[in-house]
Order: sequence, then structure tokens, then C-alpha cells
Amino acid sequence: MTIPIVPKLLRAHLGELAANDGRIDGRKQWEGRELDVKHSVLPRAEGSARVRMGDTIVFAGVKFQIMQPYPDRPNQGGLMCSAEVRPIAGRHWEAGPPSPESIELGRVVDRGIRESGCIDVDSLCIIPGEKAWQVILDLFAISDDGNLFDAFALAGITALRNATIPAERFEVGEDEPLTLSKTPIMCSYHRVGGRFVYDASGREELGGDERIHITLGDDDNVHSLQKGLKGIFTADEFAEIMGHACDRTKELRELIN
Amino acid sequence: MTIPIVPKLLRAHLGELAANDGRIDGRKQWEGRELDVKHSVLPRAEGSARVRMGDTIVFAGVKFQIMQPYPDRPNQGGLMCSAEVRPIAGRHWEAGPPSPESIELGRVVDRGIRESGCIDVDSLCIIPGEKAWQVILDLFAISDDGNLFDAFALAGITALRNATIPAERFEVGEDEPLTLSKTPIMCSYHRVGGRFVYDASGREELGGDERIHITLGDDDNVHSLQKGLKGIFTADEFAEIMGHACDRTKELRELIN
Amino acid sequence: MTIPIVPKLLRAHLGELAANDGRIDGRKQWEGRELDVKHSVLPRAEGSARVRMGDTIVFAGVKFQIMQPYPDRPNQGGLMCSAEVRPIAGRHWEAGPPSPESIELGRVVDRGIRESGCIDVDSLCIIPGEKAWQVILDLFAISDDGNLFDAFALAGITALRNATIPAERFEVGEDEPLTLSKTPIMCSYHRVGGRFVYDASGREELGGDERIHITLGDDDNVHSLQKGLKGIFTADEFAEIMGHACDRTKELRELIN
Amino acid sequence: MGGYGDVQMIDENGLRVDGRGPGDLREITIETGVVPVADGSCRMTWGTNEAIVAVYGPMEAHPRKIQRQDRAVLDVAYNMAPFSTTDRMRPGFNRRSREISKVTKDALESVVLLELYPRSKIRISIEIVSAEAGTRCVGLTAASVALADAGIPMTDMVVSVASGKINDIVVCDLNKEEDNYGEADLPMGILPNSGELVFLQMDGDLSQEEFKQAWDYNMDAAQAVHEMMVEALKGGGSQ
Amino acid sequence: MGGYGDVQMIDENGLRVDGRGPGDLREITIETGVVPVADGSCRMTWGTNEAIVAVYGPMEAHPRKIQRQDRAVLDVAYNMAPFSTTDRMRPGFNRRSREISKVTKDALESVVLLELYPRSKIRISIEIVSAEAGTRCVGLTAASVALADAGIPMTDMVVSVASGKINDIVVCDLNKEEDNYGEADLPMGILPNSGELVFLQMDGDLSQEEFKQAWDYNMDAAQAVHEMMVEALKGGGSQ
Amino acid sequence: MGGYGDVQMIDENGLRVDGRGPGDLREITIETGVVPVADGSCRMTWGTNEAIVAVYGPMEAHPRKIQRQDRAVLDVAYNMAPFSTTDRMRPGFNRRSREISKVTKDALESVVLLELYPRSKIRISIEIVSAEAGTRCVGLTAASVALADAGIPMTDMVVSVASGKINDIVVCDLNKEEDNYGEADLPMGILPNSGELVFLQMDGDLSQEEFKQAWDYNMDAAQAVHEMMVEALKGGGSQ
Repeated sequence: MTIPIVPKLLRAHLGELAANDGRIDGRKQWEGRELDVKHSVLPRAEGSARVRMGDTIVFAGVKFQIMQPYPDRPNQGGLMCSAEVRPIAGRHWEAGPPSPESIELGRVVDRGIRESGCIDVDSLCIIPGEKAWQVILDLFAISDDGNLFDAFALAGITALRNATIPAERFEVGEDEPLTLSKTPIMCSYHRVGGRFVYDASGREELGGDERIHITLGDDDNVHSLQKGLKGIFTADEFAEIMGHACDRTKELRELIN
Repeated sequence: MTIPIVPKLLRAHLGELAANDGRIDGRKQWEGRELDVKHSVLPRAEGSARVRMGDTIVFAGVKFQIMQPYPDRPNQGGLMCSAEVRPIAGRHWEAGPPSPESIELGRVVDRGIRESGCIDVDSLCIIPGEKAWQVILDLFAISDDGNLFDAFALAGITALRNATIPAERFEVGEDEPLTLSKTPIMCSYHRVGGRFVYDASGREELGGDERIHITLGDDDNVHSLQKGLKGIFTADEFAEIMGHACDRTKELRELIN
Repeated sequence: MTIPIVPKLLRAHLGELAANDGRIDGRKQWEGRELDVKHSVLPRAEGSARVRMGDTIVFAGVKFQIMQPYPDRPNQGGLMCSAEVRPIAGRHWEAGPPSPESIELGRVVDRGIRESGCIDVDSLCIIPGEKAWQVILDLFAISDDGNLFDAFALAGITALRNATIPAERFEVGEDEPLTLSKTPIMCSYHRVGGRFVYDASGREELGGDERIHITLGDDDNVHSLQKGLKGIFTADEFAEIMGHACDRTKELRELIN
Repeated sequence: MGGYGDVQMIDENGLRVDGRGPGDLREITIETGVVPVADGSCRMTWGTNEAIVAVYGPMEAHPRKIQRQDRAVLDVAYNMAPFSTTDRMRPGFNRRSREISKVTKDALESVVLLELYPRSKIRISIEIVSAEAGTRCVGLTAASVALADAGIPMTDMVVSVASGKINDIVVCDLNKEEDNYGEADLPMGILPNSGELVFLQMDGDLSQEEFKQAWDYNMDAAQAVHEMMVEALKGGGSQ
Repeated sequence: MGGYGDVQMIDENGLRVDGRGPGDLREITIETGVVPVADGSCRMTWGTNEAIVAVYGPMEAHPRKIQRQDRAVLDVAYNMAPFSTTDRMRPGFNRRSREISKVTKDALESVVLLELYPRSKIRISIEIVSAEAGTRCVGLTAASVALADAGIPMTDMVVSVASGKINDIVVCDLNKEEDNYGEADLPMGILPNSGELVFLQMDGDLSQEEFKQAWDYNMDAAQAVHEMMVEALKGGGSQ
Repeated sequence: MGGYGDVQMIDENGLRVDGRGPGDLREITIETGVVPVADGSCRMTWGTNEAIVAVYGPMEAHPRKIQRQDRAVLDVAYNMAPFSTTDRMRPGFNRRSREISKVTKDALESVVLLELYPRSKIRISIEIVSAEAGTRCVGLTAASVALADAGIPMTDMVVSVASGKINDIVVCDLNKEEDNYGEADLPMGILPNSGELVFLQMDGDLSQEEFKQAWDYNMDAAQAVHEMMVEALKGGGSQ
């Protein structure tokens, strides 16, 4: 990822807007962008979703492979989650080996899903010690106008919830849906103009400071946290964000249920 | 590969020559350079050839490995063909990972041989589902004065035709020759001074435009085509090239038979 | 590794010192720096050592893995030795793939140990043709003030002499010490100010020329030699160095025995 | 080509497994403006192929050593998304993708008026998110539409189609099953206004007569696809 | 987190496998000046963790494209030595190390007075030579000490500690066995003078109440560790 | 070294498996001008070793960071072609080749008059197309001839030969079978006019006396090879 020159004018402008409780696209501090979620959109994937949040567009695709279980966990399958942001997604994304930014993206989304325990890895066992399903979740950005984290997380959980285990193709039984016991949801916050806002756009990211990502489970349990970028935040600021996340994750969970 | 500065003077000169049906080294439009083909020149290879076309010199070497057949083709061995152009071959070739130019070289030569079906992959099976021969053809440039494509293709098919399956060394039977049922031959054409010529030299490549590669089988059947580099050609131009290729491939096939 | 600008003033200064048989830190031509060797310093390694020679500090760590013996040597385990010099060790060491300098370091130390035959690879066999121990010796620089070669070699042999084969953890028997039949020792010489000195410091390396590395066994047998960097030396110079190495390796061998 | 010659893919009426006649194309849709942050973009579906292409630029070419004093350079990347194929496609270096990127670049540089933008770069990202057969043709065609959507001047758009051979019969636009068992594949990149070519590949086995038939199928198909491209650029949707 | 919930790791008296109470830290030592050729350095042991950190700079930032006109950049590399873990850690690219390097950089850039050194680079090498659990916290804390040892001005030092959950009980500073069977891990980077945060990660499963408890343990522990850091910088050794 | 001590490689008359006496060299041929597009080149066969070396330059050194203000730099690459060995050699990164490239560069930089070409680069490509034993010696010696063929001024040519030990007997110029079962290998790079050294490696087990014997064999052999080199440069062929 090329480091864009942070325009001082943009920062100043965002600061003025924040002072009047405004945002660059007219939203309120805690307001998300228009959201569109479609599942089963990719014919070759065993589960898929396309999420559009404003001008941010991403795909998630689920594929299955047969793996040999690890010796110390002979009854378990596995989950692998990887995020790719290729140059198609924006002028500042470049080809080459995975950037620290895309590595962080993939790992934070992965932890939110994995640590919620929503996938019962024991149910992925086919023959103990010999064969188990590996679920591979690929997150793929098409257009980056900010907050890829939430878009990826939402597309990822939606694709998993609509995935079918292709047992027939692998000649190990009959196809069946992948079952998920929980629906972890991520909400991300960015410091823009001195205060945190929800669902920052690309220009807000460009002129903003640190960001905080929270993944909550069905019962408000915390499954994953991450603070990214340079910046200092207080316990009070965090408590406010956590409060909003408790509400917003419920709304999003209902949306995709 | 470093991008050489294309000298405008060279282009202009090539254009003038072409206007009078001339070429920079005095050849006619469809005339090839002096050609020398030797086989069995590399003591460690199971089949080998050295081709010299003017100041272009290449080696081809065949090695064998034992592979496990792919599950869906348990009775078949395989062919792998790779081309390397290392800095020895010319000032403009650089070390490092394979360049797009050398990848194209290897893949175009590979397709011509593979798609002709000259190697009976079923005959490479040793024990169905367990062991089969993998034929590895390595193309290696020593001196690049243009038209590496044809030099590689000719060295490749010559090395294969003179290869011995080293069954004794691998303790799976007795050595026997690799049998080829056909002799695919490639002819390459380059637009120089506005018209296509056969077997372009290094300076013609430098001051020329697009190139077209044609691989024909024993009965003029087409096995592989490739257009490379920036340039537009007409159906009539292509027909003329194809006509020449039908004649020239017969000559070259006789030469190595 | 970045190429530091060789300061001409430093070279001149080292030359003047040499003319009066002096060195930049007051040592004599064949005098080594203060030496501290500690073993069993790394809790996760099965054998380890820390060597400090002046301001040069390195670790060596031994780990074991179970390997399948090579088909042509079914009763033998193996030794792998690798050296890493990461940016922690000095301003001129950079991140990235292994530099030619660190590759040379690892291979020269490896040869000295391997070629002495001090590790009986037959004794590493667990089940012939199936399982054998692979000994992995990792050399790791913390602070590079010159002569990493000798520091690595000394730390390496010390770590190996104090290593325990972790048979219990791998469930293939009881833990037992790795036994070494010999104690190969390396001594390195650097041309500084026109003549060779023993155990060059960082500044001597910076302002010096070629270096020679000698590894001798218990009975003065030569196990490994290496000349590095630009420079020409005479047979007489080499004979003098070899003489010193015969004495010095005995001292060092006693130190760690 | 797979070349399992004994599977019957064309019925007694000359119809193919998906009901098409020998010269028929699969269903095609074209949409522009699908990558909001890009300067131009196109989504093209072709059978169950789906390609998304974004164009960025002209912009400064860096590092400087790739700059050309007298013209723009195209930076073309063809890539298959990991979920685009039946067996997951591992991300990373891939010789096939590199070669297709190169020949696609060669084709597009033949039509873009590069001289208008000296020292600059135009970046063209071709992402195959669903692959059937003929993805290189879909990608190249969609790239032409995306360049037009970005307002980049071209002498003509490139239309790319492939014909092939199955059960010894030459047919247009192989689908996945046909490609698996097919005996030849001839993708071409055609300038619809002049009938000239900027892209040509082929592998398999075609007699000179079969080759001519496949060539003609491609020429006709290019005209049909071109109409849809023009329609999509006018209207914003072709279906 | 491992999450094998049926292994009993806390006894009837509320004591942990190594005898600690729920809020107790493992033993810690801090030493500076341990890399003689560096501008600042720190060796920190924490349980059987051992981190060695060297700081070089400020120095010229190159290649020039990483330079910032108005401030210094930090070049932070977290790495685990091959012999630092029970199973040998293979050198080379590692996604986990890249992520930890990035969040550590983000944390340190929040406190270093970067504006004092425009166009320059400060290089911070964090080498874990022995790993137990919580290496990222040890590395970040030791990096703060090494920066202070190098005389780099900071608004405050960062103290990093982690609390977690084991057998449904929230405890401070998980050791290796606890980490293997633990159900959650919450590492934080705290500014001890203000109680503000510059680093935060978490994975596992914590109710809102458990989360609050873990947070409080970390805040208290940070004060204790901070005292040792100050002591080490004064005296040259904390043990 | 292989070190299977129980295979008898020297007969009762002191003759080796290929009929040579202890101090004899394998057959050698030298040819120049074998890479027509290069500035200088050499093909050298030595037993069934075959090395081809091309020299390009002096030319501009880029990227600029490798330039030296006061002298030329050598860019030396030693490489084994994939078909050069009994088991195919996979192309790509190889620690052994990197080390040999480095020590070869160190040796050649000791004799080339680098100061004559400040800020420039001389590229030396050593390709082993057939490997027996002693390829590094063949490559270094052939590189000297190629440099001379390119007209690059040197203080002296480097002649590289190796002696070794087999069945506890020191012999000159190990062939493949001897190398497989040999107990030591001592390659040296010798300046034939002064008897000085610019290259030295050794591995195996040699007593001080054996070492002296091997050293002397190399010194004598270097003179013999040097004559062939001079001959080849005069006449254009040494056979």
C-alpha cells in the first residue's frame, strides 16, 4: 500500500466539521452508510456474499478442502481466513506480497470469527485422525472507500452462514449446509476530527487517526479487539464505543439473520 | 529484462531497408539464418541438443523424474517444460525471478510440444496410480541475438527425440529411448520496417513491432499460436505467414529427422 | 547488509598503528578480546550457548526434529546449521532475505563442525530407514563488533556439547545427551593495516582487507578453510596464521572442555 | 486441451450440451461503473464467467524507470480470485496469469492512444471472480469497456472471443464441459471496425480447414459482442 | 485460545499452577545497555520469556520514499528467534510477526516525539530469544525501555500487560500452561501516568463483566511494571 | 565430503580409477569467443565438467547504490544449469551457488584493475552446463580467461585447482567418483606468476602433512593449466 500524503487541509476540514458534530458526507457521528448484503453470488464458491457499504464493495467466498487433522486434535477440522486487497480496490493499493495493512485486515477478521466459536470444528471431522474439512474463507475487496474491516467481517459471516459442505464432489457423503452456532459481528471506529466516528469513509480514514475494531457475539460477549494506527485513547472513549457496538452489532445481526 | 531504449534511428533504418526489400544483415524477407543443430551434447542430461541460429545459441536438456500420477489420470506420466534466460545470454537480460518475457517463452514452446501430442503420456506409466515418468525439458539460452523462440523449440524437440529413459538408474527396468510420434516445429515472424520477416535477429527485434509464433505438426496441423508485443495485423498478413510456415516447418523437420 | 563507506582516514590510521605493531584497541597482533562463554542459557532450546567476545555477542541454540533418513543413507540422521544476522546486531545489517555475508557465515561454520565428524550421524538413527534425529543448530547475532565467524563457531560447538536429545517429548525413548567425539575450533584472521591480525574488531573489519578462517580439530587436523573478501596473500603469510591457529585452537578447546 | 475424445458432446441434431448451435455464444451481460472509486470500470458476465475490471489513470508512472518519455505505459494485471474456480486458486505468483497479463497488455497497447500521455501510467486490474472457460477473452473484452468508461481514447475497442473443437467439430465459444473435453481452443482479439487482430493464441490440434472455420466463427461473434459493448456504454447496462 | 475447558488450572484456594494469585504477575527482570553497538537497548525477562531490544537512530531514512517531511518514522521489527519456541520457529515471512510489528509500531509512534526528527528513521529491533506467553507485551515494554535508554524523547513510556481467562476465572498475566488452555487473552498498552491506551488487542470469549475485570487487572499491573522500568533506567538493573 | 572409507579407489600401482597418477590433472580444453553477443567469453571443459562464462562491461552500474566512486564493482553469478547434474538442479535461490558467487567475486576483484573504471560494473556470468567435480575451480579459471578475452586489465589471471584425499592418499584434481568417496577437498585460486593466493576453501580432514602435499599439488597444477590458458588466448583454442 502506498502511503498517501495526508492532506493538512482535509484534516483541518474534518476538524471543523467535527466541532459542529458534522461529517464530510453529512452523516451523524454514529451513523453507518447505506448497506447492501447479498449471499450466494459466486457460482464456483460453496458459500459467498457481496457486501456494499456506501462505495466500499467486497466479496467473501467459502471453499472447502480435505485436510488431515493435526495429531493432537484428531477429531477437528480447521478454518483458514485470508484477506486480499489487490490494486483493483483503489489507487493506493499496490500489487506484490501482502502488505502489513492487508495482513492485519485478514487476521483481525479471522480472530473475530474463530474466537467466537461459531464454527464447531469437531463437526468438520470426516474420519478421525485421517480426514476433516478445512473451511477456507477468502475476503476480496473490489472497491475501497473506507472501513474494509466491517465490510469483510460482514461478508465473511454471511458467506459462512450460506455455505454448503461439498461432500458429494469429494465423494465422502452427501452435501449438507455448514452450521454456525453464533453470529459474531464487527464494528469499527475511527478517530476523525478528534473524536471517534462509526464506519469511516475513505476520506475520513485518510484524514483521521487511530481506529478500534470490536467483534461481539450474540450475547454481547467480546471475541476480538484491535487498536490500529498511531493514536492515544482514553478508557472513557473506549466505553462509549463499546456501548455503541453492543447496539449496532444487534442491528446488523438481525439484518443478516 | 531491462527495457532497452528503442533507437529511433534504428527503426528508421529498418524501415528504409524494408522499403527496398532488404534486411539489416542482407537476408531476404523469408530467409533464415545459418543453422547448426547438435544433439547429445550434455553428458549429465538424458537427452540434449545445442542449436545455433546466427549468433543465437541455446541448449535444451531432458531429465526424468518419477512422479505419482494424478488421481484422475492414473495411467499417465507428464511433461514439464521450462525456459530460463539468465544474464549470460545478453546485456539486457537480468537476474531475478522469471520475467514476463521468459515465462511467455517457456509457455509458448511448451504448448507447441505438448499440444501436438508427440509424447504419448500413457507410455510413461510405470505402475498405474503409483509411478510414472515425468519428462522435464529445460531450455537454456547462452547467447541471445534474436528469435529465442524458434531456437528453443528446435533444441527442445531435438533433445526429446534423442532422450533415453533412465530406467536402470531408477531401478525400474531397462533403459529405453523416449519415443515421439510427431515432430512439431515452430516458426516465428516479426514485424520489422512495417512488414513481417522470418527469424528476426536481435537488432530487428529491438527496432521492430509485434511477433507471431506458429507451431505446426507433421501434416500442417496447427498446434500452437501466439501473438506477442504491441501491434495490429491483418488477416491477409497472417495468411501469408501461415503459408510460409507450412513450407519452412517441413524443411526444418527434415533437417532434424 | 548495507555497504558502509570505508573511511579512508580509518584505513590510514590502521596502517600507522600496524607500522608500530599496534591495534586500534591496544591489542597485540595475535591477541584475542576478552571472552565469556555461557552454556544452557535458553530455556526453550535443547542445547544453547551465549558467547561474548569484546562487544560481539551471539547466541547458539540447538533444536531437534525427527526426519526420514535419505534413501541412500538409511542409518543416518542429519545436521543443519544456519546463521542469521538480523538488524538488531548492528546499524549496517538489514532485514530481508539472507545476504551473501550471512550465507557465507552459516556455511563456513557449518563446514567446520560437519567436516570434523564430531557428530556421529549413525548414532542419530532411531529406526533405520524410517526415523532419525535431525540436529538443527541456529546461530543468532545480538551485537556485531567484528569476528562473528569465531563467535558463532564457538557458541555453536558449545551449544552442541551441552545438548540433550529430547526423546521423551517425541515419545521415542528416554532423553540422553548428544555425544560429540571431537571439538573443532575456528580461528579467524583479518588483514588490517597491511598485516594479518587475530580476532578483528568491527572497526578493523571496516578498515581492513581480506580474511582467512581456519577450523582445526583436536589433533591440529584441518577441517575447513575459507578466504573471504578482496585481497591477495602469500604462502608465508598463510603459514604464519596456521601456526597461530594451531596454538590458539588448543587454548579455546581447553576453555570450553 | 483435455482431449478425451470418446465423450459425446454434440447430439444428433448438431446441438451442444447446453442447447447451443455450433456458432452460438453463451449469454453475456455488460455493466459499467461497478467500481465506484475507479476512473472507469466494467463487470462482464459470460456464461458463468464473471470479470470485474477497474481502470485507474492516467497517473504518474513510478518507479521512474518504467516511465517512457514519449508515451504512457499500461500496467495490466489479470488475476483469478481464490473462489473463482472449483478447486480453490491459491493467491500468489502464477505463470499462467503472468502470461495472460502480458498478452492482454500487448493487445490493449495496440489500441490505446498512448502518445497522448507521455511519462504516465494507466493501471488496468482484471479480476476473474467466477471462471468458466474463456476467462482471458472475457477479461480483455471487459478491459476495453472499462477503458472506454474511463474516457481513455482508443482507435477501436478490442473484442475477444474463442472458438474451438469438440468431437472433431469446430464450435464457437466453448463452455466449461466442452473445454474439459475439447481438442483445440483459438482465442482472438479483434478490432470490430477493421477486422484486424491485436491478440491471438491457440493450442490443441486444428487442420488448416478447421482453423479457417474457427477463425470465421470468431470474426462473426466479435461483431455480435461489439454491439452489446456499445449498448452498455450508451445505456449503462446491456441485459 | 485453546479452550480445553476441562483441565483444572486453579485450585480450591484460588491459586494458579505456579502458585500465583489471580492478580499476580510473573517474575520480571529488566536490564539496559545489553547490545553494546546499539544506541539504546534492553533485555527483559518475564517468567521464562526473554526479549532483547536494540534501538538505532535517529538516522537517515532510506529509501527516500519512506521519509516523512515533518517527522521521523519508526521501523519496528518483532521477531521470534528459531530456538525461542518448543517447536523450532522457521526463519522468514510470518504473518503473526508482521501483525505484531505493525501494532507495536502503532503504539510506539503514539508516544515518541517524532516531530523532533523530520526525515529520519528510528529502528527498533525486538528479538524474542525465549518465548513463554505474552511475548508481544514483553517486546513492547522492553522497546519502551530501550527507547528511553537511547535518549529518544517520549511523552510517556508504554507498559504492556495482558490478562486472560482460565477455567472461567479472570486472571492476570497468563503463563504458558494457562495460555494453552485459556479462554481469552487481553493485551493492552498503557501509559502509566495518564491511564490512557496506545495498544489493545483481544481474542477469545469474555462477557462484559469479565472484560472489565481483565481491564482493571491490566491497569494495576501496569503501575507495578512501570516502577521496575524506572528503577532499571535509573540503576542499570532491576533485579 | 562423502567419506565412505572402505571403497578402494587407488590400485596397487598407485593409479586412480581413471588411470591417472596422484598428481595428474583431468583433460582440459579452453575456447574463447563462444558467446558472440558478449564482450568476452570462454568455454572450458575439464573432465566432463563444462563451464561457459560471459563478460559484459564495463558498463554503468545501476541501481546507483551499488556504484563505487573510486572503482568498478564486479557482479559475479555462478549458476548450475538444471541439466548439469545427475539429479535435476531446480532453478532458483541456492545457498551453495550464492557462496561460490561471493568467493569467486572476492577472488576476481583481487586481480582486476577496478580503479580504471570508477562508477561502473563488470558483469561475469558463470554457467555450469555439465558438472563433474570441481566446478567452482573450472568456473573461476574460465572467468579469468573470459575477462582477458574481454580486454579487461588484470594484474594476473587466476588459476584455480583443487586437490583432495581419497583412501588416505592425497591426490590432485578429484573426479566425480573420487569426490563422492573422498575425505577432503582443497580448492585454491593461484596467481601463477607470483604463487600468491586470492581464493582458498577446504573441507574434510587433512593432517598438517597431508595439507602441505595437497597445497603443493595445486601449485604445480596451476602452472600447467596456466600454459593452456595463455595458449587459448593466443590461438583461440587449446585442444
